[in-house]
Amino acid sequence: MKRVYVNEEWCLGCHLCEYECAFANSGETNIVKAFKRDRKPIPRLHVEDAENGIHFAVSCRQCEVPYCVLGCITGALSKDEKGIIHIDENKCIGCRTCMLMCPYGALTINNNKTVTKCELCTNNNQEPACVQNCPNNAIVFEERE
Amino acid sequence: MLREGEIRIPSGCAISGIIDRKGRRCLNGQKIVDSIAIMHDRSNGLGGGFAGYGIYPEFADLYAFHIFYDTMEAKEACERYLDRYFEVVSYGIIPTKSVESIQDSPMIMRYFVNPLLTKAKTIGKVPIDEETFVVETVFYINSNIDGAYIFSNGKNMGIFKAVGFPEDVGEFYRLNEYDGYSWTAHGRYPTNTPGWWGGAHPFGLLDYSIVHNGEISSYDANRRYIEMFDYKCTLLTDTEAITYIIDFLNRKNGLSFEDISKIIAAPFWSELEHMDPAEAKKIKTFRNAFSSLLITGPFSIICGFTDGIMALNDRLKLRSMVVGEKDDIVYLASEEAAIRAVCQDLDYIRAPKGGEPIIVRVEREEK
Amino acid sequence: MKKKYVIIGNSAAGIGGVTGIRKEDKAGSILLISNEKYHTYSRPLISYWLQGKVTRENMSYRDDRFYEDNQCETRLGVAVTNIDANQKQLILDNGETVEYEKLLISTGSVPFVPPIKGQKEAQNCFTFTTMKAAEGIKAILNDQSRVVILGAGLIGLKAAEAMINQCKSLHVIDLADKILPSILDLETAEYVKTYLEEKGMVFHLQTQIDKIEDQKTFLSDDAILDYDILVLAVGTRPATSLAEKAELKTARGIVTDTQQLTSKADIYAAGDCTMSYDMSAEMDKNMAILPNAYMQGEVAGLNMAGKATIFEKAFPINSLGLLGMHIFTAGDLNGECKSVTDGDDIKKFYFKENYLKGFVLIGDFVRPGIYANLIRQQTDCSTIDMETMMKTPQLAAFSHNERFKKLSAAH
Amino acid sequence: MGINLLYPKYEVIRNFDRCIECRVCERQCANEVHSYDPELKRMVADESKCVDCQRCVALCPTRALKIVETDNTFKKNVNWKQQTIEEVYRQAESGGVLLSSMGNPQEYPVYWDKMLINASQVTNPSIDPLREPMETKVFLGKKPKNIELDEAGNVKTILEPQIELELPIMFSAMSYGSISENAHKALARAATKMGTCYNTGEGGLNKELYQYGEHTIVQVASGRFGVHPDYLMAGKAIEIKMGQGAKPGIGGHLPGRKIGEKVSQTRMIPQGSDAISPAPHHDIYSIEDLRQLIFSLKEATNYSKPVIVKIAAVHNVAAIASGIARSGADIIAIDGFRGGTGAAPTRIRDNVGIPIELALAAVDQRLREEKIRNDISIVVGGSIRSASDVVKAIALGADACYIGTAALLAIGCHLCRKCQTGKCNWGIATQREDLVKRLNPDIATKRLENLLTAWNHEIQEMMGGMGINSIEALKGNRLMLRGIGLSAKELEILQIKHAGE
Repeated sequence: MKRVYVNEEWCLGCHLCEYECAFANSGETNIVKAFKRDRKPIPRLHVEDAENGIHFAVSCRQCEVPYCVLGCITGALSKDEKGIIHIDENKCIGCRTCMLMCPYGALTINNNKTVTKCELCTNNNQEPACVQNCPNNAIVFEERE
Repeated sequence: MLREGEIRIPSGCAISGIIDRKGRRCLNGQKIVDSIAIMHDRSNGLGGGFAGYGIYPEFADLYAFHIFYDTMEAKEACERYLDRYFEVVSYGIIPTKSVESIQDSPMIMRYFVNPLLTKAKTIGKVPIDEETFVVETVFYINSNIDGAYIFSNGKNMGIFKAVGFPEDVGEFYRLNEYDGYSWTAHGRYPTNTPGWWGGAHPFGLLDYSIVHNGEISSYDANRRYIEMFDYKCTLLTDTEAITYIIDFLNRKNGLSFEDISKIIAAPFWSELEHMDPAEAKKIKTFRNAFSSLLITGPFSIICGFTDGIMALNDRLKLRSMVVGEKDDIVYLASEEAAIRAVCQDLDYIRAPKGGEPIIVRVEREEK
Repeated sequence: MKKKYVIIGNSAAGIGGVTGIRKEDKAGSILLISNEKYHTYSRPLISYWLQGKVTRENMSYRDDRFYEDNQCETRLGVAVTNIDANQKQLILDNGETVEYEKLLISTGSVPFVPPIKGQKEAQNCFTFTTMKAAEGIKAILNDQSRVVILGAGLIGLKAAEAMINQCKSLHVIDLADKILPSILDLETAEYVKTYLEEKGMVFHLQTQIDKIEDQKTFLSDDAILDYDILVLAVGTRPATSLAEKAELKTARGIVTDTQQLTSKADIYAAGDCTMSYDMSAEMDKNMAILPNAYMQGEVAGLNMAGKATIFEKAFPINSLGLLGMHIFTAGDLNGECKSVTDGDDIKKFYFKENYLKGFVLIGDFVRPGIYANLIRQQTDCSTIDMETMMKTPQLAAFSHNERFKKLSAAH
Repeated sequence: MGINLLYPKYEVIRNFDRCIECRVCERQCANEVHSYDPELKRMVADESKCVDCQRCVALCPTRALKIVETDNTFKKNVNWKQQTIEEVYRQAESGGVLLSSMGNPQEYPVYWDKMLINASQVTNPSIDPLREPMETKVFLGKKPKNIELDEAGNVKTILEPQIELELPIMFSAMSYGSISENAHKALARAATKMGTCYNTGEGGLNKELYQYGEHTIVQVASGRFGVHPDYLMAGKAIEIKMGQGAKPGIGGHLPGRKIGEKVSQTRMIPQGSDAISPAPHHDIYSIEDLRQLIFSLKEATNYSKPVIVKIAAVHNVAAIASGIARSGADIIAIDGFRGGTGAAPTRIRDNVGIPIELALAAVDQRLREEKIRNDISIVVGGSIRSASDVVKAIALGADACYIGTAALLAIGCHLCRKCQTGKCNWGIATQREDLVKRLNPDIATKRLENLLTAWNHEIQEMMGGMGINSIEALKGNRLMLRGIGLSAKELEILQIKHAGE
């Protein structure tokens, strides 16, 4: 399936992806408005900045064997036929078991205390915002074999 | 009003040509006149002309100079020059007939001459071949003797041209009194007025004569290139430039007319892929070495030369031209009508492809 | 009646079983039998329900169409009384007999009820592992309730959390010297205890109930506590009675191989009723933890449907929220301990040689799964920058190649 | 030292209604202009460091930023312009030669903009490039006097080595060191994809890039950096750099801090040591010396590579070109005074040399008059800014053009003209790893390909309009040009008629 992959070599650590992701999933139509809210929208991916100029973005890998889904105690997490892992906010109780299960640390707690994660922007029907807005092709959305 | 040489004048035209494959002097001048006449509307009365080959059998080995004189001074100066470097075997006024539509005729003389190379040598032009000497004489007279203009200088051939419609020009020069084995004709449609007699076509150099219809977009690229080889483009006309290019490639570089057509109307690069490698290499080399001799823009030309004729279209065929044949006589013209006018029952008639040369060479039967 | 697959139990492991089977075999008939009458629900959610954090609807572990979507026939509220392994058939308490080709036992666990004098006769005395129990409590719970809970383990404390703000008083009694004995060490247990005491819980540790008598509990330290609601949450035991009757090998739960196959052909077992190998403690135990239950169930299902699959990476893992405090624990808490404290947050890591065996995190941490994965993968910690890793969970601590495998290689 | 008399040249205008404190500007500014003030809880800027490279503006996700030139002015004085005064201040402070980079920004006439192109009407047809072939292939190199054929009519003549280009545009010399490895990679890949050449400049050639050799012109300059047999053999052609339009008569100087491990290997000089290219080649003090170098290079490559001689356009460029044409060179590259550079003394850049348009016109005409135009091809550079500049250059007589600045613009350069600082925020003119990685060669390559593709389309459109369907028919075709607002003298030099004539 098409997944988000990281080209660490080209990541500048500008963190634009985080802001564009948070905006894309904020439901707002204007990025400024989205971030001028009392509670800033939470990004679904996370850029790590390490020593000697290493940067890279981490988002859900949409695992074949998704420990988060297996471990979810409420059934809020599920994998659709395309292989994309979704979370149902209404069922999530924020117990964070999934966060403890995920090898990548790709799940985060949203402002509403439920868990949120990358759903490849299928929820706001577009090509993943992080990929679209990466200035240096450090994040790509493609089929890899 | 600026005349040719002082300004570049685009013009449309009619062209026509006839040749007998057997080289028999069976073609009367009237035939070519009738052919070009039918294309009256392709010219506007500002220039018409003809070239006939095999018309001077009695002086076949002498250069026939046709010269316009504006003044007596010009005539004297020119003849003085000729007397100095040539043996003038025969000369006289070219017989004409007054035609109402042809006005302001200059003095039109004809000289059959033999270059005196010994003399030439003495003036330091060593070593030099006869033809080069003749060419340089023509350039010298045309650019240095004001009012004198040599418009024909080949052997056993002659160019006849004037300001007027071609059919009138033919009548004016009484072409029905000449017979030859090959003729070309031109009717001119310059976009300015009035044409100048010297500016009419065909344009000749030695026994090459060119009639051309079109306006080539590569003109200045071609001109500035050819001028590096001692050609002086004094008229700024396409025809002049094309004539020099052909002289340069054929006489100076010894390339065949087939090869010349591959240079001035070169095949597209994309066509090379489908060619046999040797041929492709040849064309690639030509296009590289003679890149500035590629002629672009619309043209259809008929080039007359001793014992032959070549007709060629630009590679996109942006100008009309058809070829037909009947009993060893080949007809070429801008329009089919011009051929039908002089020959109804053709063996075939067709329109050559762009860049496809039609080359006819005379093969005489042994007597 | 004859079914290709029969599953006993309707919780995580059972549902895992159905999913596992259907991954391989879209057609084969499935029958799921449960002695509870409800649509599958998430047991851990009963405390949230009691607390009023979730509605009954939201408790369902899978959506309403789950059984239909998976063409899974159900017998809910029906108990299996006997397994005839030789005839390959089951006898149900409604008299029905069911033949099976493959059987999955996922009966889960049963609350352990200690032998206490007067317990049998005691009123308003509950366990806390089923919806039924939770409903019983909710029926009588009010702001005047005096609540006594026996057991300071996961179940006891989740029950306590659920009730603390809905009752008058709440006492927690445990024989052990610390709360959450199975997942915390003394220090962290103290820390959590203090926090919970601040929230109003009263703890009686190293204490037990000697006897219960007309809504009073008599403690071993001679204290007497009146109660309106008494919850016995001293722990659970694997529900192995059926298995034992069928003469399946059992120890601390039903014994299975790594493919969840029991000692008898075509009978599989998964979840809280089984004994499984804790890779972190490197020993067999009964790990009554939902994620494991589900994973074992799915593995069992796959094997039943003919796809050889192995489950081995089991280790205890708990994400526990108590009144706003977050506790992540995983693995085994023996071995060399390195701790990192940062403000109120506590991190404790337990190593054997270069291998992380377990940890306790107390605080609102992000990305704890990166640590858990070190246990799961048995990563040699000398190959990564463990110092920074312990400060903050991060992939940057791995080598470039490792990171490439994780984030950039075909996945 | 006392008062700083220099007021910051630019102002950072931040729209706080739009700023979301994402701090991208801060992370992306190598000049450390932006920073976040936790007490004010907002972004602040140190404008004295701003070079107006526009990186922050380009990356700001809310378009909250713009950089404007300060309107703080000194008292008006036509003679003593503000810049002039500031330069005096700067020199009074530093005691040094003023340095600048990229091309001459001063107000000299741009002759490209004073020439108009012809189109066909009525008397001959324009040609639609979408329907008809429109050829832009060119060959650079010596042309034979004539072509000999054997009896079979096949070609006997063996041509001198040629560079075959699919379009008349090449990337001009930019050394690895002055620009980044990624910039070089992109140029090499794009040149290969588009069937043209790029030029190593005098920085030598990184082994990784040998694979693009067929599309590489290797340069030999006065410093001889990175020159060895493999290097000479690796390229399609060899360019001897005698001069550069941005700094005629001046050598080059790559500061030691830009000589990292890879650069030092490629240049074959110690890490951290300044790379100094002398003003002249110390083995070329005359035209006959040049001839010797040309032939030793031809010898070294057994006459398999055309040799280019690159000179700056200076006053008697025509005579110099004629000399070069007779020196055995196959191609002459002329660099106009607007040509770019990684660093040049400001006074030189702004006052030395002549416009490429006039130099080209003079050289082409002179070589034709001397009948040696076919002995050498002409490549011109020094601010070719667009497809129409290319068309005009070819019509004036060039065989092909070099583009440098335009290529850099295509990959993000904003002409802030601070290359010499080595802190290029666009990852082009820098060797700092964190900055170099900002230029992803995959993106840059595509952008360069797009630029050449677009220009070639435009060239074809203009050719079609003129009724020309092959670029060679445009070469030296000055009738296709007319001057506008030019003096009789300028027209005479350009050898074109004035519009309306």
